[in-house]
Amino acid sequence: MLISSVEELIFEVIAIFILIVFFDYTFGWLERKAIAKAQLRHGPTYLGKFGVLQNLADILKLLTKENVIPKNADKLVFSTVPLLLLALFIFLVYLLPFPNSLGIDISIGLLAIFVLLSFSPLLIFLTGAASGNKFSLISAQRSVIMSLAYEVPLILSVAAVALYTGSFNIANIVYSQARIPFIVLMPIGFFVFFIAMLAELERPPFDLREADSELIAGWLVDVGAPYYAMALFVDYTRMFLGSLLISLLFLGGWLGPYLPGLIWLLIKVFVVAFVIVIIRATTVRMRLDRLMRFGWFWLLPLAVLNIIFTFILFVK
Amino acid sequence: MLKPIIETIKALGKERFTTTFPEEKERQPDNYRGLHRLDVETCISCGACERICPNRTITMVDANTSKGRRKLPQIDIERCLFCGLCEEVCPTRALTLTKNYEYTEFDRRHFIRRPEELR
Amino acid sequence: MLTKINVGPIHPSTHGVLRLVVTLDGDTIVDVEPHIGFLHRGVEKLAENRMYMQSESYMEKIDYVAPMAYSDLYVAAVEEATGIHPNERAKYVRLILLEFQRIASHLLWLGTFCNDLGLMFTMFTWTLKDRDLILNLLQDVTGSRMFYVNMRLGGVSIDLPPNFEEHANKLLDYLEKRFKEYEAFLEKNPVFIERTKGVGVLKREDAIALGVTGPVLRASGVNFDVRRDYTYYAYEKLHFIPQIQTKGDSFARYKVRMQEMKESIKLIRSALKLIPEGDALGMPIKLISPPVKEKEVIVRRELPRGEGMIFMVTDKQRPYRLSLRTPAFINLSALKQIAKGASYADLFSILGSLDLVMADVDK
Amino acid sequence: MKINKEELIKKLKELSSSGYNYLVKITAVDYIDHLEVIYFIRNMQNKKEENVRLDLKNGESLPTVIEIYKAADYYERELSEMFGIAIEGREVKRLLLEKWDGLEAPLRKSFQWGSDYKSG
Repeated sequence: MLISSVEELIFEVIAIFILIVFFDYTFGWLERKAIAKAQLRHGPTYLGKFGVLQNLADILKLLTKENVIPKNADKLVFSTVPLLLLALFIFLVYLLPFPNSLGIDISIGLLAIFVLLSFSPLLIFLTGAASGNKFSLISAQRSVIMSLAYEVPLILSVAAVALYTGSFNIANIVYSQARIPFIVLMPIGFFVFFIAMLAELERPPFDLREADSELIAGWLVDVGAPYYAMALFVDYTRMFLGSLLISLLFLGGWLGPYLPGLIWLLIKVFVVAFVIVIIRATTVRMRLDRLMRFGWFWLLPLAVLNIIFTFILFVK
Repeated sequence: MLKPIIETIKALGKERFTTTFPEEKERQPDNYRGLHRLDVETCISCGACERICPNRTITMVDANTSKGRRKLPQIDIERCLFCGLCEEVCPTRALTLTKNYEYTEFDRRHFIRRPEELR
Repeated sequence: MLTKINVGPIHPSTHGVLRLVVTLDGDTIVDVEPHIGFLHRGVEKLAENRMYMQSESYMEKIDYVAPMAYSDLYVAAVEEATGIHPNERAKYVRLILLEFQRIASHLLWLGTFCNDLGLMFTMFTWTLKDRDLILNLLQDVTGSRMFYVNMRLGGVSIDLPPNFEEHANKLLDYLEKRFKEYEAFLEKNPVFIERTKGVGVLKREDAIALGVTGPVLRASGVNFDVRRDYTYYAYEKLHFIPQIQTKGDSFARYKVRMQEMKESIKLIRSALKLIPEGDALGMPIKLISPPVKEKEVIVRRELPRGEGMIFMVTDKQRPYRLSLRTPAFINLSALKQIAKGASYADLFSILGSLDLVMADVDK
Repeated sequence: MKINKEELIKKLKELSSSGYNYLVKITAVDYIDHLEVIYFIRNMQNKKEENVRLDLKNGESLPTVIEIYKAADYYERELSEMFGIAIEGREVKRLLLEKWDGLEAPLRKSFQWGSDYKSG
């Protein structure tokens, strides 16, 4: 759905940005509430009904604080790269198609997204290394090493989807799931993609970069309060991107009976996000060398197997 | 991996154990050891509580009562361990520990409670 | 190239104020140097300047996770010195309360251990809830949630309330059910298994040479438990069995504590059946300490963290010298040996499995 | 058993080779005119315990037993810090209270503390 006029472009930009903010805010609140419920706690209760406004208060608090840049840090890199990271993830959401011909749907969307997505570990590496803190440095190193473990299986599992559809256009991929979603057709591929996506999203059990019990906050140890608020925004936007990708590529996107497309999409996105939150509340953190072993000895063979199956069963 | 996730989902339906503090309060037994209470009438000014206190929480100070001027215990709550030895050693049970445990103040000087304030 | 990292004194996984200077080669630990003493209060010196029964409250603060175990250790030393021994019922009452305290302490350990491994507080709040129920029970008996000060010479300050047995049995049933859930939650989780199995192995000979105690020692396959080998109270009558694991890794240390909690439940159950009727009240606090008969006293107790020992040289009203062997202190000294060669992430698995309470280390 | 300072290493070696392989604690008592150092050691096979005592004049140093018992490491550090006993044969880093140099060892009876608190 190519853009024909300036008004349409502005509408698109604003609409999708509203969508991002809507997801980020509701997800931020839901995650707090869901984890609190799983931990037999109350979670936020005071501000607004069921504490809905708590996150807003937190963001305002963080934004009004002074932005501290440590003495040892490389000031230029340290203060610009996190912004680039945010821009990257927001831009990536714009590359996805939405129902009602929202979104810039280019013909090589899938390719573009995964090429750009592989920049994020590098940006995290830069922030961590530039902050001049040893914990951040370890986190930065972990970030790069981790990306070696999950990046290849991630792309291979997506390759099977592209192979089946014969197109890199995500809208096409969604429409080819009209009868059966890909989760049923290639469960192995879904499994690999989901696990690799967890690592990409820095969610437990793969939150090695943030690793609060080991590295305190990993690459975010030294960032000031406004940047931390921004890092939260990055985290949630990344979450939105991840759950969107999972629902678009494997769960049939906005296709579904009775309800309008956008509602279906949001339902699927929130279900995926909820599952990820439950996993967060359940499991302990993996170790780096184990993740490496897991990535290369389990995920990679599974992804290759998935491609072979897809090729034999559906493409031929 | 599935079983732990089932346990987490089961926990979603369980009852919460935290309380929203100012509205709900924890249940306390009758022998709870909270802040001190002094019965000025029965206190015989023997000073046993001052001598038994391991942390010098209690000092005997002059105070005006209906029976005239005499020595009564003054308590520095900042130093108190709430061990209950003073209550146990008191021969007339004049000094007791109550169920009240909320004692925030804006000024730390207010933590020194005069005998008249110990109700 | 070697990197030095300063872990602590303010760090999420050091449980208080422990500072570790870690030397790393890549991701491998070359050396760990603990710096302690941030919480040193000089309890030994304080006790020298207070009457015998005044110090009990200070002793509890040595280990704020299992305070009653320490007040029992101290009061037992004074009892040994003065020759006022508890009667049969008091022994059972103390045993029941102490075993409840042990479960509470191990539960808190389980929660923090999972936090160290990177679980976002789920296990922590679950175990905290169960610990809360135990604390409520102990509060009903003693009148305080944390620092009980309920041990007196020859007994306890307040006897068990009339409905105690019913409450305790209900709580034990609940806990037994919960332990099954915990085991399903953790042992069925492949990530947990891989983070603990084979991590931080302490061999039997090393464990003895380094002098570690308690669950850490038993996880390395040494069959030693003060409750059996220097038996006290009614442990002999209740057929107490020490829990042994042979692997000596973090998982074995987890397993030993898990089994110990179950063993404690068994002990309390049978103690509640055998407890004699009568009066368990001890000597009330007086301004003058009872006369001391012994010149020197050595008392050992199995605390939740390991073997605690008091060596006391007595004087008339107050101890001349009180020497404490705190278990976490000596377990910490083994950290250097265990952590050498492990990866940085495993340092916290090891540190967590040692069950350190910094107040206990620093005295 | 009471022994001389010179016999300590020999005696402990003898005991440790005869099965007393577990060091429970090293502690000291300040008797003002002299110090008594006590080694609590245990046989892990039959759970028997032995304590080896020796008297130490004020200012006298103590030989290290770290070759015989690895566990002695922390206890010796504690002794040297809390009682001011110098340990021969090893460098003792300050362990508990790292900035107390120059002051009297805190567990000696001559240690003056801030207040004149006396109970009872």
